[in-house]
Amino acid sequence: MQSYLLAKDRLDGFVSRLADRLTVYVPAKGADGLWSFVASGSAQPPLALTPEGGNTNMPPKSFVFPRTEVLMRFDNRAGEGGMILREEPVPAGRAVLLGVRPCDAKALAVLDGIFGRRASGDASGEVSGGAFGADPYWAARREATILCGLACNYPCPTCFCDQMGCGPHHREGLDALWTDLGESYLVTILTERGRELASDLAPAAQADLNRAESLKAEAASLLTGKFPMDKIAQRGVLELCELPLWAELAATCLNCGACTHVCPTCHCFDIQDEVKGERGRRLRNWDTCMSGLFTRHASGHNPRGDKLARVRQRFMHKFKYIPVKRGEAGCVGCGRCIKACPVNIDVREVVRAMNEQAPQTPEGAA
Amino acid sequence: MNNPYLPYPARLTGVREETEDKSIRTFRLELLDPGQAGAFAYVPGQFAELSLAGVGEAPIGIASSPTEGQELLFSVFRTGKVTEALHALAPGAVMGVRGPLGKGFPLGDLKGENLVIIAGGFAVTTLRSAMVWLLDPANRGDFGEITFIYGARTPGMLLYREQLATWAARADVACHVAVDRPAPGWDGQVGFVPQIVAEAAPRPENAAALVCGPPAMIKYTQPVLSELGWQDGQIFLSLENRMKCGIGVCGRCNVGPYYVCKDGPVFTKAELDLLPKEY
Amino acid sequence: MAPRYVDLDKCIACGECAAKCPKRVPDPFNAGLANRKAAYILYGQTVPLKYAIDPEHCIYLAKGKCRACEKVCPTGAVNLDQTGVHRLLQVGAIVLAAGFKTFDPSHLDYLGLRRAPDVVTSLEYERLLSSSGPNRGHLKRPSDGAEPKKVAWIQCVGSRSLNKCDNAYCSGVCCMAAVKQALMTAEHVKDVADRAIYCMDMRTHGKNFESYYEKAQAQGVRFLRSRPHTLGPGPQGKGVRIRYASEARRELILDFDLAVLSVGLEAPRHFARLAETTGIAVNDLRFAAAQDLTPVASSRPGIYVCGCFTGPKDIPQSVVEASAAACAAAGQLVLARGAFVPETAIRPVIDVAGEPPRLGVFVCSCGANIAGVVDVDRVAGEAAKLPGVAHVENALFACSQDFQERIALAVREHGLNRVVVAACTPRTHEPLFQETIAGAGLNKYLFEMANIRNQASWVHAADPAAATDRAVDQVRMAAAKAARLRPLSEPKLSVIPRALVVGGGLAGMTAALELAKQDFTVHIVERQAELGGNARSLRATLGGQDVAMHLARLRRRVEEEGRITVHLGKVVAQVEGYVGRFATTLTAVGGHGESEVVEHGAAILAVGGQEAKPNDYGHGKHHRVMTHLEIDRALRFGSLDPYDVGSAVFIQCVGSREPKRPYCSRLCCTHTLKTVLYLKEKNPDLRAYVLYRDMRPYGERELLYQKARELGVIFIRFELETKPWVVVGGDDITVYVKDHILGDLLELPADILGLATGIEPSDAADLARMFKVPLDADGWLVEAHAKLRPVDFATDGVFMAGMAHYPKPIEEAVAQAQAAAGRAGALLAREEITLPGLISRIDAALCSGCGVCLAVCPYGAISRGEANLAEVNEALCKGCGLCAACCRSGAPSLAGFTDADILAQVDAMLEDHS
Amino acid sequence: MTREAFSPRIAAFLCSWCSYGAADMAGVGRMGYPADFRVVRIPCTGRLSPKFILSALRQGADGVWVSGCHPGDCHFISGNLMVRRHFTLLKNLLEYVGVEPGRLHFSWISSAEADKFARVAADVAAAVRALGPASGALGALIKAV
Amino acid sequence: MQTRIVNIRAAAKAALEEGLCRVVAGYAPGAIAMRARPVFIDKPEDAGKLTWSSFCVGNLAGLLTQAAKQASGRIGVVAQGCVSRNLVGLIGEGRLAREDLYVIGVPCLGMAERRKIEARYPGRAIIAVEESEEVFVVRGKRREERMLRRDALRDNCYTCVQRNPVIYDALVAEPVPDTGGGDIDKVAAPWEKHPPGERLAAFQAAYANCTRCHACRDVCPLCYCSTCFVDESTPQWAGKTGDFADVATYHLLRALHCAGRCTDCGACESACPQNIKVRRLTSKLEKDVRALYGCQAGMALGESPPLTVFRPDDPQDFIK
Repeated sequence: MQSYLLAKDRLDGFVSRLADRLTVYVPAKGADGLWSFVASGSAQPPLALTPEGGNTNMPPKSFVFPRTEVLMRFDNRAGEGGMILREEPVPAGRAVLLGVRPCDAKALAVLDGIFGRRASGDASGEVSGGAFGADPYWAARREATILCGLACNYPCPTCFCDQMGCGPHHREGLDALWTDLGESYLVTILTERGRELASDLAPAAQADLNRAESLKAEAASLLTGKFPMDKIAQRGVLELCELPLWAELAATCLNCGACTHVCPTCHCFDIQDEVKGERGRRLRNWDTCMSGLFTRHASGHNPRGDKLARVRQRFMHKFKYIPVKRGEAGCVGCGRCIKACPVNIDVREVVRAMNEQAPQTPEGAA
Repeated sequence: MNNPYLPYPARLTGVREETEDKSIRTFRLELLDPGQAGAFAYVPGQFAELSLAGVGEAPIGIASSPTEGQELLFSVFRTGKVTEALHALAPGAVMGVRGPLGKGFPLGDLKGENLVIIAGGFAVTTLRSAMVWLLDPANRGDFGEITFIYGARTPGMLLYREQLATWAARADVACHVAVDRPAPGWDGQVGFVPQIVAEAAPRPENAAALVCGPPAMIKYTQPVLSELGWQDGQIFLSLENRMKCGIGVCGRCNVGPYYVCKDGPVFTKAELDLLPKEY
Repeated sequence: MAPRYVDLDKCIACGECAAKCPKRVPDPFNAGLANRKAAYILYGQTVPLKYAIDPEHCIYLAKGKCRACEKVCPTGAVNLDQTGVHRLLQVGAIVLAAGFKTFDPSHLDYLGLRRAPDVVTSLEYERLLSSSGPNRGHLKRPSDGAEPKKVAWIQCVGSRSLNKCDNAYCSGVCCMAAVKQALMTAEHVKDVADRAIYCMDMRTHGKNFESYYEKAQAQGVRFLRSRPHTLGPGPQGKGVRIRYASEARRELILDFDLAVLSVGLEAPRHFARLAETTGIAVNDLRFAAAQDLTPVASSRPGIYVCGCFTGPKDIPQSVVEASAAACAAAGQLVLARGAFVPETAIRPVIDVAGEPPRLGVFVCSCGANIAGVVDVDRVAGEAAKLPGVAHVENALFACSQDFQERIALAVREHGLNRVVVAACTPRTHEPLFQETIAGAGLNKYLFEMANIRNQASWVHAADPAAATDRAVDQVRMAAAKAARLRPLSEPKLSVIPRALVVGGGLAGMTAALELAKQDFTVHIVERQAELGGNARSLRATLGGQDVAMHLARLRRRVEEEGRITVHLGKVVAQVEGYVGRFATTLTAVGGHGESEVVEHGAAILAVGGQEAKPNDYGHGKHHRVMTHLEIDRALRFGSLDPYDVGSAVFIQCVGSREPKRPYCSRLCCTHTLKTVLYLKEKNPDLRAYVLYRDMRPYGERELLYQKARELGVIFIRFELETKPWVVVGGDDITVYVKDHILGDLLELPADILGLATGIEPSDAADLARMFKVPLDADGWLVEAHAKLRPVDFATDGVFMAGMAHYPKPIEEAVAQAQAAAGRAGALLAREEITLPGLISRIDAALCSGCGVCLAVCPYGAISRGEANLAEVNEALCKGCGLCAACCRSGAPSLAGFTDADILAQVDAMLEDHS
Repeated sequence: MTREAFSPRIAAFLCSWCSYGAADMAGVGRMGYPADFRVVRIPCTGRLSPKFILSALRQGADGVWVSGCHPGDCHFISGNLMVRRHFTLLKNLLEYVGVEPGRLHFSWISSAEADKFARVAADVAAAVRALGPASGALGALIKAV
Repeated sequence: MQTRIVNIRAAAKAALEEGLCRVVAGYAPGAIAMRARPVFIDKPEDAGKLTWSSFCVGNLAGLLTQAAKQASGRIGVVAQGCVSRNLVGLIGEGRLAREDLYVIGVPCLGMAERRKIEARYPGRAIIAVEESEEVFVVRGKRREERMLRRDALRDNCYTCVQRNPVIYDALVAEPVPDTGGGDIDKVAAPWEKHPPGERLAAFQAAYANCTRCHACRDVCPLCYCSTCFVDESTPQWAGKTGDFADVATYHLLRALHCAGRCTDCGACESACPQNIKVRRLTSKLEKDVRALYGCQAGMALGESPPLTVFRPDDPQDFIK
């Protein structure tokens, strides 16, 4: 593992040199006051990789898993009763995201497992998935996107990454981790393709490394209020499903998609055809388990027909089902959903209750 | 790399009206690419996404058996946009098939056992596949007694009537086909599936049951089987969640820790009993 | 019957005959202002839309040469050898509705009709304004084609004058016609400079007429109280110069760009012969004679008369009388009812449920009408490529009889379950093709038309390629919709052959008796303790018939009629059900006592109105300040003796035509005239004054006005701003009024002061709500259409009669009662009614019960049902689709025009457009 | 596409009782007007939810024309009056977000006014032609597939 | 503010004790600063959980219809001016019944826009915000700042026309001046000032970040359709994508569906995780409704929504 140093006043130059080779996205503040990743050319210099409020408003998930993605195109006009299907090529250009927070990188690593890319982050690694192999669209975009992380020195009140097997200086899923040392960034290379970004940087000194270590410890110490989650693993699916908590949440949950849309690990999608005349396309769109339509059958039958089942699904999926399947939670503790929820449902409280809440007392019991 | 979202083009070689209410049609499909047709290896109980460009996809259980050759059979109940469009297709039309998907009945693991196949209404489709596979000379010897119990509302609502007749004529199948409401000319059994199961009283020893049918049938058949001494691990059921991607990613068919499309659709009753009733 | 020279069964109204006909003829429909051909249709919306040959002008029929029309007719419909036929019809009753003609003022030199080109009659002006008229709605004056900016109307041309035209009566309709034309002129002429109406009185006495008159005044239309004495050409022979005397007797001259003579209505000469042939009496005015209390009965039993055949009247009253005459005839024919109703055959029906669409598309060439412009082969070729299309066929004439058989055959041979015909317009031909496919066993709603003639080939002849593109698209749209169509049923509803009449006044009783005559049972519910209503106070009808006697006779007949049940002292408390099947609960006034439920198929609301109580002019302060009814009662019971009256003063429009009660009560002027004449007849020395704003004795009532003036009654006009005032001191009544012409203040001592107070509606708010019928701002019941459906409500099965609709004299109330009975009877005579298939239904799964549909439905057809969700009453729904348009969640769907149906067409029209 | 070669596609929603009849009558009178219209017959303008107008624009219609009975003459009493408010708000809203006023047209044309029909049709076509294809200025609102 | 909290608790407690209602819908303190969360209280002893702050920016009227459906009995609800107007609207639309409501009315001082406060202190975590009638006290890790209420109000609250509840059974503070003071007609439709050719770009820019999470719809008390048009698949009015054509269709049609019914409560803007000014469309429509038909939603019981009625002389200049 090698580390380099980049003085902050040289950041703009570094980025613009990088931008000669590939598209660079950096966090920037928009007219609406929100931070988001924008192409470096359209960001106002001097660049500042640290968004106010700790992180970008939306996770960088959409760079790998866009809101709307074409899977194929078809043309029914050609040929007798024929159907021409054309696989949609994934855009080829490579990009680097500069300033990705460790939680968001970890989220992509979690999704790698679900979409079928090997979680190690090594691009040359094998892929695994269903009988058909990995999701080719995910894989291709993931392949083309280099992630340079920016360690969190000042976690927010809504952050609980340490709770979720992550942390302010966590490295999983990243190709390089940058640490803000005040006047300069410490650039720690984590993968081969991370290395090519640092070719013209000066190596870091041990003092810098030490400084980063102490910042890491300091950041970790700022995250307080860790809570136990062990019982969730021990409790059965049905026991968890029957906790009184879900009815409490369902009373005020709006079943909107705010939490799932801002979530770096939510990945459910819908496949839809769009057609005009004989031509059309098949695409996938972000979907949300909060929507009643998500599971509704054409017949009208709905396996999760009420709010309770739907609000429960989101938390059970993240904190029970994915852990059962993959050995890690489907949440990275970024805290976005806490801020986004219009009725202020706090995922931490939910998880705590999943862990601690006593089962529903049967009707009539004391 | 193989793109799992891209359907195989297939030609519709036959369409058959199955029921008197015209709600179910059986489609016979032939994959256009011989290579893909050869690679389409499936077992009874698996499903495929039938894909109509511009309309969408519908997950449908495969009704044919791999022992029948490369043509695929799908019996489709008309209930939504895609199935409606499917029903409007005439032989010769070209459409898409994506599959085989999911895990079928674990017939390989059940060799040497007696099998009871219980079907209600139009859920008989994948059980047809299982029956044809089991009765194939290559496989029949691997299994013990085979009991086939199938009920529908009326005689006109029974699927695969010719096939049922050949099964009934065989000595190596105990065939019980019944209807809830008889019609003139019906000389078979009358009664609901749970009743017929109770009358047939299949023995649980060294046996497995494959059960597909409407929720009410499943609900009332289970106590009958329990009464007869069947264990939940011996009973195999097939779920019908709204499967979209078919490869365990999109999340719609998630029930408990399972993705029905990938981990199912066939589950034992024992497995299902540990899940919320979100199917 | 005169020959038409065109076979009605063969004519497809393609218009080729007219196009080729070499003979141009002045078009009478356009008042001779434009030409048509000798082969012609009367006007564009003629029903049936079939051509005819005018034998007076046809070159062949006149000179024996030509036959061009016969040669070009693509269907062989022209038959110039047709001859007239005599037919003998045996009938049980006759209705004469021979109409009127307009007065021809061309012989009245002073009106300048032939001397000044820019003087036109009101009928000619009507055509000039019409978008289907000679100038296609561009207003041009005849002299030079310039747009007139200053237009004058001269009222009472051919009316209210014995000297000039022998028509002493008022034609009743011309004032409103002039106001309408004045308002419409501004719609045609952007910078209109002057609109002046020369009138004696403005007679806007109909329902909602007064507000229209006010609107005209507000828009600056001038109303000049004068009858011009000379109209002549303006400078350079253009425009019109009008000489007239002002109200203050000053001679004035005004120039206009155009002048319109508001010509009156009169009986044509041939009425005399018709009357003679039919053996009915005519009156002094040369119209058919009828009595006030039997307004549609001619002098000969079994022959009924209606409309302007009995005297000038407006559209609503004509329509009322038409229904009344039908009612009277129906009463006479009751024993033969149903005798000629044809049996309908039962047809086999193909069940298409669950079938994927199999469309047949039939592309019509309409001879050369379509194929001459549109490439019909391309249309057919493109149609064949459309999804679901199983069969495509071209037709020379899709509407021909043999092609109907082709369609039926194709349905059978190709197993078609939807049919699209690309041809002319569904407005005329949809029923034919629907009948064809129904004959072939398909539900008639599995049909759709693409209009590629009227809306493609005929209008895009200049660009055949574009016309073809449009035709291809319209067919694609029709096919997209057709593929979605579902069979629809037309539910049948059995009818309870019983009527409920609410209100036991003259109108209510008359209606009930008419229905009883037609053998229906009737329940009358009357709030008061006895029958009779306002008529109990009235003395005599316009024509002098004794009201009291008539009333007594009516009451006796009602009481003796076994089919009529009378509920006195009762009111309607609740109404359930709908057309054909109402269940109405009656309770005693005040709600106490037992209630009773009457089941009935129709209801007639005849709850009347009453004389308004005046609160000024000293009423209540002096016993001789009296309303009309008070005077009538006093005269009847002898408490007022005309010989004791030296001076009688009447004030008109008491409380009427004022902001609080803005309408004209229609009958008070006549009532005053009748009273004053009665007084004058009894006591010729009596001095009588009538203070008025406009005297409105319309129609033959004008004769009373004339007679009153002859007898020396003094009429003094006042304006709303200068109303008279009354001083009551001791025994004396003194009326002060400012003479409008002289400007002097007149002091009129009065022994009696008659106040014409107008009529107010009964409070019908609850009743209207229960029967789901509307009330207007003044409290009158609102008819389904002011002109064409004057006794119907928009709500089926409910009708109105009498003064609850609007103030009216007895003869009109009787006619309206008969009309309502006629309309109700036509409904009750049916064992069942067939409801239309194209109605709305609510998908309960989508409905959230917000109530928008309930609020917007014009028919009150939607109510809250189970779980508070919306429910459509199919008996009330008319299929407008407002509910579907206004619902946010798409719960209502209008069969044949569902969201998906319309969207399918939108998508289809744009699918190849980027 | 050049302005000259541009033949717009205009969705015309015509009330069956009046304007559709006027269109038929325009045919009877052989009154020519541009062939840019594709007519959807509706039972009443009251049936026409703003959704259809938006849908037409979404699908790339260059213009939309809605025509019904004159106020007071609605076959269904008040369908046109009730829906008039919807049309008003829709038209204002669409203009507010940048849809040119010339794309959207409303008229009251009775079945007797064939001439008015032809005249308004010509006006509507001219207005839409002057604006050019909707795929130009309004491309963002058009659903691309 | 403290008076309001105390009185809300007291009113709720009394109502529950006296059986005036079965449950009270109100707000509890949020889990983090500048948030409040809706809560249903059904025991008098829990009334102390209720609170009130300028961050109660949702709209309880919407949650209420769901609660009203689930159980019988009277429901209490804490409502300021706009929310009470929504209650009136929902009563008119048959979603609620006046007799089934116990309205604890709150004269409103205007609600806070947390993003304006955050923007004032960029890069600094805000731990808590306390408030008085005039001032917000913003507490960070190390320091405390004061910000005037009038600088931190939500946009809609500046131009509020009804700050006091229009219906209530108990009032928890003295009525306040009835309007927010601004002129809504001046700011309701900002794009009207743009030349026509630039409006579409403004529209596009405003909604560019919409991900179609539909929070604006789901928080809106007017949006209670069992299936929203945007989720309808047959027929499909809007695609499911994030393409602007679909985003635009969603927002335009939703706004039209709210026309004449919207009380400008601002919940949609507060709920949007992308800070989209969702009111751009709805407030334009309400402006037109006011100007053309003289209506404002929910001001009095028994009024017909303007799109369910008409006047014969309604403006129609645009109709040929």
